[in-house]
Amino acid sequence: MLTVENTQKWLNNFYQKIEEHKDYLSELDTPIGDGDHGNNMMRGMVGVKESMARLQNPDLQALFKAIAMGLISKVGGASGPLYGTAFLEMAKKCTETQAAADLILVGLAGIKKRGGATEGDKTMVDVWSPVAHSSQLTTEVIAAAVAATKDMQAKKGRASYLGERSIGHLDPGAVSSGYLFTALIETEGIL
Amino acid sequence: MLTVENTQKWLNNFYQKIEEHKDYLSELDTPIGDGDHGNNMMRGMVGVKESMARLQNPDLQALFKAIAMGLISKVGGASGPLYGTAFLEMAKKCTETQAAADLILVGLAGIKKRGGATEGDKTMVDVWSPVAHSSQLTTEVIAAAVAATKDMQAKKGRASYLGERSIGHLDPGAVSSGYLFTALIETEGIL
Amino acid sequence: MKIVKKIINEPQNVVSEMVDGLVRSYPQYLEKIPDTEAMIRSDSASMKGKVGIVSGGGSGHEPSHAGFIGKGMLTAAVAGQVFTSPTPDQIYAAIKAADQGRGVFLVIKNYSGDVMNFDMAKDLAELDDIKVKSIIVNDDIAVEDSLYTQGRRGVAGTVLMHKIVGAAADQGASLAEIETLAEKALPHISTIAVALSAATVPEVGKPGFTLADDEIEYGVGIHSEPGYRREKIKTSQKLVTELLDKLDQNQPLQADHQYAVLVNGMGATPLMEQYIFSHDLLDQLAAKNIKPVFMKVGNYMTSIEMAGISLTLFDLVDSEWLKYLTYPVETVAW
Amino acid sequence: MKIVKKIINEPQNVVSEMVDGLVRSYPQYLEKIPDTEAMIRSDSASMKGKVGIVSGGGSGHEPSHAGFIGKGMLTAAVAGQVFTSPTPDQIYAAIKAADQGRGVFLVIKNYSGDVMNFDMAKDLAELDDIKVKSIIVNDDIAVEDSLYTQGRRGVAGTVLMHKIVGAAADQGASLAEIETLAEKALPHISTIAVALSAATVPEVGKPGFTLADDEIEYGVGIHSEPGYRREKIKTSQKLVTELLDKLDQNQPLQADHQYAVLVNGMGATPLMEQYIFSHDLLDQLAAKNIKPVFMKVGNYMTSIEMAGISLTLFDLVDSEWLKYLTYPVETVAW
Ligand SMILES: Nc1ncnc2c1ncn2[C@@H]1O[C@H](COP(=O)(O)OP(=O)(O)O)[C@@H](O)[C@H]1O
Ligand SMILES: Nc1ncnc2c1ncn2[C@@H]1O[C@H](COP(=O)(O)OP(=O)(O)O)[C@@H](O)[C@H]1O
Ligand SMILES: [Mg+2]
Ligand SMILES: [Mg+2]
Ligand SMILES: [Mg+2]
Ligand SMILES: [Mg+2]
Repeated sequence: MLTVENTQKWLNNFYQKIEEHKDYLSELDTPIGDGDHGNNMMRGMVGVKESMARLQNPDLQALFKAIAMGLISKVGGASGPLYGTAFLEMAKKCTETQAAADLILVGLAGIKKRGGATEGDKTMVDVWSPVAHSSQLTTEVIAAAVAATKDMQAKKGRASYLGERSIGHLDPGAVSSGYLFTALIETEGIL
Repeated sequence: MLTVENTQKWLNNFYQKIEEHKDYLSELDTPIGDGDHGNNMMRGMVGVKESMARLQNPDLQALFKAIAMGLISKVGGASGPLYGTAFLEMAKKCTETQAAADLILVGLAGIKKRGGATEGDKTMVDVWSPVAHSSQLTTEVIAAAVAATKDMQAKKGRASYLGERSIGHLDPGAVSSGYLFTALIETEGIL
Repeated sequence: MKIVKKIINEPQNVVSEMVDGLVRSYPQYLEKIPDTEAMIRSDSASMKGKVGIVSGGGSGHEPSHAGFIGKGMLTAAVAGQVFTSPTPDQIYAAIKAADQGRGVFLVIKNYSGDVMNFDMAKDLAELDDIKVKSIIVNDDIAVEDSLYTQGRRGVAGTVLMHKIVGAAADQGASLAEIETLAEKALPHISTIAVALSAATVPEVGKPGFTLADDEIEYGVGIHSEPGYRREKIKTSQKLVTELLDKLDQNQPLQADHQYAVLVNGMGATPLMEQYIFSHDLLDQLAAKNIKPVFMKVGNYMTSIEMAGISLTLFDLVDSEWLKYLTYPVETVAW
Repeated sequence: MKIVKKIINEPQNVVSEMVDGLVRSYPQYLEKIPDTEAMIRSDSASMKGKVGIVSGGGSGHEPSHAGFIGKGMLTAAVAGQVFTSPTPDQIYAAIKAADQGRGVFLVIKNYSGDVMNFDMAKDLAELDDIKVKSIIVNDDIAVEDSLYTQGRRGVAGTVLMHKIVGAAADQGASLAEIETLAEKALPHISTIAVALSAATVPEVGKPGFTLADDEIEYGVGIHSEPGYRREKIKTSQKLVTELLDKLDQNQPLQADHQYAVLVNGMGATPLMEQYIFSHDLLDQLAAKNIKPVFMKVGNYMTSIEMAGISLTLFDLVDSEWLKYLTYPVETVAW
């Protein structure tokens, strides 16, 4: 069950993972993208932190909205509107249900609508979708989903320009999404 | 005594020396100039060759004029108008005297007038002048004149921008002038 | 991290300092929209009653896009981080400032980031009852077009799109007319590029790819996206042949058509090389009985300090388009 | 020889192919003078009754000088080999073509080659009874000026000289008036540069000098002439401070004076860096209470693909000069 407190912890944990793996994410984005995914996510998470810090006694909806706006107004890259839309959808839904599984599901729907990608297109959807549909979220589920993007051919995003040459590389947005859900698992009391 | 025939031989010999030392001359021009003296002289000597080839039974004046125009219209760098003016002055004088010493002297005067340099300014003048004033032209005279430019500080031409840092380098125009006079010595019947 | 050999201060400040330097150097053309990295024409009086034209995208493509702000071309432009789309709030601010009641037309380059961020901005503007239409420019023929992918990238041809819609807007065209013009022209604008070296994003500090001392790459994008083939460096003549062939395969060149040509330097390629390339291009077009009716050579859509050239052909099937191309403008960079 | 990574054909043909590419790309502005590498305005009718302005010099400085041919600026320009003065016969052809009976004014950069070749051309023209006057631009303050040396070099400030004499000529000024204007303005134009990398002359095939990966050089010329100091790369702010100090030492900056500013990219420096430099420059000038009344930022007097920037200050002690600077022109590159 998501609360204001554990959601903040989750995002702070995600922030740390992004900070730690910033260069790795940009490196992943180099052969099949434009080499900035780590920088984009770092800028976005700094935005999220600032945006969360400005809140005074927020409810869960206000918190999700702040997270979304932090990402949307700081990233710019494809990942910004996508992560941002996911959290916006969670903001809309969280007055109705605070179950992580439900919120991830609406987040996934938002990403798919915003970006037009579907499963197998070698995008972050390929992590969000297995995670949203897993009966129990484990690090193995995440790791398998992330790893599976390696053999896919990209159909959306910059990597799609490469056609078959996109095969053989992990999708950077899938890897960062993996960190998001690992951070979720690591946050006590959410799942 | 200069004749049409030995002047042609002299210039052909000079052409070969320029061709052979083109890269060296440009290298000399690199630390204290703009690295093109070899290329400039090569372009000029190709011009001289073409211009001489167009002549039909020329007299000595026509030949000197053709040499001058070949240099003037092809080089562009400082060396073009300077060598060109020297040969133009020889063209003017050669109806009066065909003695090498006399002609070199009017050539020198032309260079000094065109470029405003005087002895000790670290230019081609520092080879033309000792050569023009030597009682007997030998390879030693030439070599000593060329070598003496090394310790001079440039007062004219691009090298002058360097001030004291121009000291310690041979002057490229002095070196190419050295080839001109070495070619002269090597041409039978002139001196 | 290796020192980046660039004339900059803190890498994270390049965009804000650049925008500031640009607007303060050219106050007669543009000014900053407060609290954004968006810029708008400073001659606001002459914008009255006209459709606003807004473009933008990642920074690093200077003089695009802000260099084309001014009478007859863009009303406003938004500068994202280097090689990164601007964010919806900034684009929205530009749309709002550009709207004069007749609506705003967006010129967007086809990258998923740009498309999504401009889309979100459009949603925001429509909530304010601002009419917004847009064109997604996708002129880069190096990338296979397909319904199942992101499709082609938007590159240098975008500048020609700016020019024609800007001219139409200045002449009083309606939003619908501008949309029709853009949609009609779009399929006739095709671009292909070759790179000799890659760009270094200041915050990244190393080049997007590396080419050997004698290697070039055909079909690269404007963000160091890889191209379709690597080869040993060729003569300008052979580069022109390769790029023209590629354009011809995409859309057969027609001897009886009128073409506009944009030869675009990618940032570090001297004009000397661009003019030599143009010489060879005009020779080879002449051999196909094609004489361009309009031509521009220079740095218009760059990729920071990438060395390379792109070639854009714009098949002027509608004779009005040439008038839009030659319509006078007042900008920093056209 | 190592392969030169440039978009060229045979190195010895770069100038003729470049000139050809330029004139064929922009026939509305310029055309070639037959059998030369000199170019002249193609709108010859509008030149009638005006003093001709002729400039030129070595190639490799594009868009200088031919990019400034056109109404309101140069009448003709002569392109020498790369970094090498044009020859007298070519300059003479340009003078002859530019003369409309009121004489011709030559703008020459202070290099011994240029000075001597233009001088010889002047002699030839005077034999034809063409009145010729000239100015020798020597704006580069990096070089000590002295009666006993060649004196200062002519660099980017030359473009501002082109602009003002071109505007005066277009407004009907006489040869004597133009000469007076040029002579009055000359001492107020000062330039200083910094290089991050050197240029490679195509026929030479290797750079004129080499700087380490983290080294810069102050005071370089536009032909890879060495400068006055090498240092580790600095922030843009510190570069601006160094260059402004140098200009200030040369001619103390006056808070109550009006200045025109030219920030000039040397060829491979992206506009991004030039705008950032301009941002820092305007900050530091503002701190001295100086607000430029005219500013240009871009590649105007380049050194092939050298990376670097030059800064020119033009102290507008005569208020007419600002009018000349803003006078409208029709050229490829202003
Ligand atoms: N249309 C899309 N739908 C879903 N995810 C996408 C889409 N386009 C891109 N992505 C994701 O975004 C990631 C790239 O993000 P980032 O590098 O930050 O943006 P950009 O591609 O604009 O540089 C990709 O790895 C992919 O996971
Ligand atoms: N004013 C001058 N008087 C005499 N000789 C000069 C003068 N200026 C330059 N030179 C000579 O010209 C040489 C350089 O020639 P070159 O490299 O071909 O021309 P540029 O300096 O124009 O590149 C110098 O080494 C010097 O000997
Ligand atoms: Mg990316
Ligand atoms: Mg030289
Ligand atoms: Mg990106
Ligand atoms: Mg030279």
